[in-house]
Amino acid sequence: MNKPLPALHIVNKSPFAASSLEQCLQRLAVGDSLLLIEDAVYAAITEEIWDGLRTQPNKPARILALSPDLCQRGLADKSLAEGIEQVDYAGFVELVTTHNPIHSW
Amino acid sequence: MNKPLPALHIVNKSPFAASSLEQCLQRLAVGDSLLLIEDAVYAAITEEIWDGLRTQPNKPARILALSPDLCQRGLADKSLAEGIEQVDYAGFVELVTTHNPIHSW
Amino acid sequence: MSAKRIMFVLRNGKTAGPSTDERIEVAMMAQAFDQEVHLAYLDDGVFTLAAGPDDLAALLAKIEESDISHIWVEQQSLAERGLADLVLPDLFAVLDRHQIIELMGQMHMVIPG
Amino acid sequence: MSAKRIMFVLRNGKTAGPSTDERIEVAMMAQAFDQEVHLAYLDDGVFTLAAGPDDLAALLAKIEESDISHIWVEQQSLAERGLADLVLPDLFAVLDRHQIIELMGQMHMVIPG
Amino acid sequence: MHWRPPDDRTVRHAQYKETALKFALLVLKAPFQHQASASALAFARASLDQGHQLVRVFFYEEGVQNANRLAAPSAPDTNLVHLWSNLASEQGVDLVVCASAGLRRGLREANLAPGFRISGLGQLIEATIIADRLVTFGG
Amino acid sequence: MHWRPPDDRTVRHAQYKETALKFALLVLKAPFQHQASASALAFARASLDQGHQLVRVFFYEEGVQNANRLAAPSAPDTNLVHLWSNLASEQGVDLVVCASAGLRRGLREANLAPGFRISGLGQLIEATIIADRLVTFGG
Repeated sequence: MNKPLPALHIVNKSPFAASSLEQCLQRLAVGDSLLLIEDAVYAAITEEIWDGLRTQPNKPARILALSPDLCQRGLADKSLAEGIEQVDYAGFVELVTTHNPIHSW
Repeated sequence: MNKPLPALHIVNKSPFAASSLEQCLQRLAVGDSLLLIEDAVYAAITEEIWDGLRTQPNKPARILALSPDLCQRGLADKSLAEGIEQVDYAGFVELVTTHNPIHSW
Repeated sequence: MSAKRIMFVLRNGKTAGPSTDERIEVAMMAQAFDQEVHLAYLDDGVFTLAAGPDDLAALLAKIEESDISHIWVEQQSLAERGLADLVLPDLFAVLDRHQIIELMGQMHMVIPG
Repeated sequence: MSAKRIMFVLRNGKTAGPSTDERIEVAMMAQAFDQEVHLAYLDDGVFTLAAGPDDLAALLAKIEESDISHIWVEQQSLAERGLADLVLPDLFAVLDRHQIIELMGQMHMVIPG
Repeated sequence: MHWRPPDDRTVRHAQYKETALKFALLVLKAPFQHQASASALAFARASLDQGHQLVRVFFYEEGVQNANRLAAPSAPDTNLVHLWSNLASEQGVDLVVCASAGLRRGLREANLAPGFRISGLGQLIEATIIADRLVTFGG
Repeated sequence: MHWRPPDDRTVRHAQYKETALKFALLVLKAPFQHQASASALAFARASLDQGHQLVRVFFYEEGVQNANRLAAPSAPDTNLVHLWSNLASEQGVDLVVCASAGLRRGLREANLAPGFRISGLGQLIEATIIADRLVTFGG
């Protein structure tokens, strides 16, 4: 437990309406993960959003989208952008236990 | 008075945080004007924000920034991007009388 | 007094939640006052039309009940969000951006959403 | 129990208004509880540091009164907003983005602003 | 489909100048949440100063919090609830809070600040019909 | 300057499993304004379901509106004020509303929903000190 845990970054705003996803991606450390909730799940179904990721210094170790929020938006059947996993609230809690700090953007 | 008036578009969000300025600029009709208030005045002091304007189909007839909001943000002495005028609340009211509809983004 | 043309511009996703209902309530009320009501779905507003058949049916029922008949969806907003192939009820007309701009210029009032 | 390192990340402009004060109040309270408090000004948060000498003096007085001593301002955020030449009190250290990232990774808690 | 002024524009109250217009304002954000409430108030004062008529200020969505009598910020001169009440008492401006939006957020007659009244959404539409311009703050 | 667990992590309440952590939640948005309140509630329930300990849910800024007893949405099953109260009565979760943020927004003891209590900002810091994780909703 002396090794620091990676951070979990939580984004909740649509990438089409707000800059917070982009601004979050610019501040990732190696090994950090990214969780998309609420309107940020719109990013999960949009491949082009992630094109810019190649120019970021650090890629997230994992990118996850909260499945109940995808579902609520009628996006449950949509294919997610490459490499993005779905996670439910139990998985969200699990992510919080394995990361620290939890950084909401 | 049978001639329709041009619209006044009001943007109140920072161009660094939100997409509303960009989305507004994509929906201007010929002769429409743009008023920047609250955090949108940050756009008025940033020349680069307006570079993209050349690619938009229609440029605003006038671009104005609300001076009390510039002032409140310590930006009163900053030089504004080319072609942007300052206007106070009296001028804001005047703009509303000479435009319609008034479209808040 | 003749009816006014009032456009409700719906540009937000779902996080704002119940507010979406509040915007539709205003539009329904305007229609009840015999105004010429237009709904325009732009930007993230088009995502709310993709929120599953049940949600869309509920929205459609409200709209039909209130006799709102001018409902516009911007094609470019759909395309940018990967929703170009979204199947919408007949009442929803997909318009090009320049058509939306033209319509907006003909309104007496525009109310943001 | 040893002190926690808590970073308050201030990323918003002024429209949110009094909320800016509410975020600083939390930081001051954390310092009063003898935690290791860090303030990080990123993104539009740096605009609040440009809000004139009076506002900055008032902020500085609060910070000094509360003994908060770790105050970081991201250089890239300043530069992107044309504020690279902003003169800041000595208490404010301008850091490169990679230094900010490194610091964030050392926190126990991060509270957004 | 060209823009036409509403038919009643020729009928004007004596106190307003010849070129005066009728404005309606819509406020959608809470006073502590956002600058929108302060912007709307400054616009309201400036429009009256120029001799325009303020038909109504309608508070909807989070904007209903502007009418909360119990709100007590530390600095009274920035208390927007008081400042709106003052506008109503000094200038007779009609400040209307949406009943259903208020009910959802706990705004009742019991905690309504002076100068505000609670009424239906129809009051917004009515103001929109009467007014020459509608300006929305906090959209 | 490496991350260390707080010293009290080895002391745990008997009802929690061995790997259980202590969570503190911070809610910053009003229930009608934003999904943040619903997200926080779902996270709170899921964390308890997994045997973690919820030290405290702290309501700050616009989040204080979650404790407004007078809020009455049309659909009761989406009434987040009730749903938070239920969480407190069923699971004994400590729901604390910031006194000063509440005062600014008109939230008083008189209109406080069951299961919430009003206290100082120190309660957030205390929770932060005790907890292994702080998760913020509506930032």
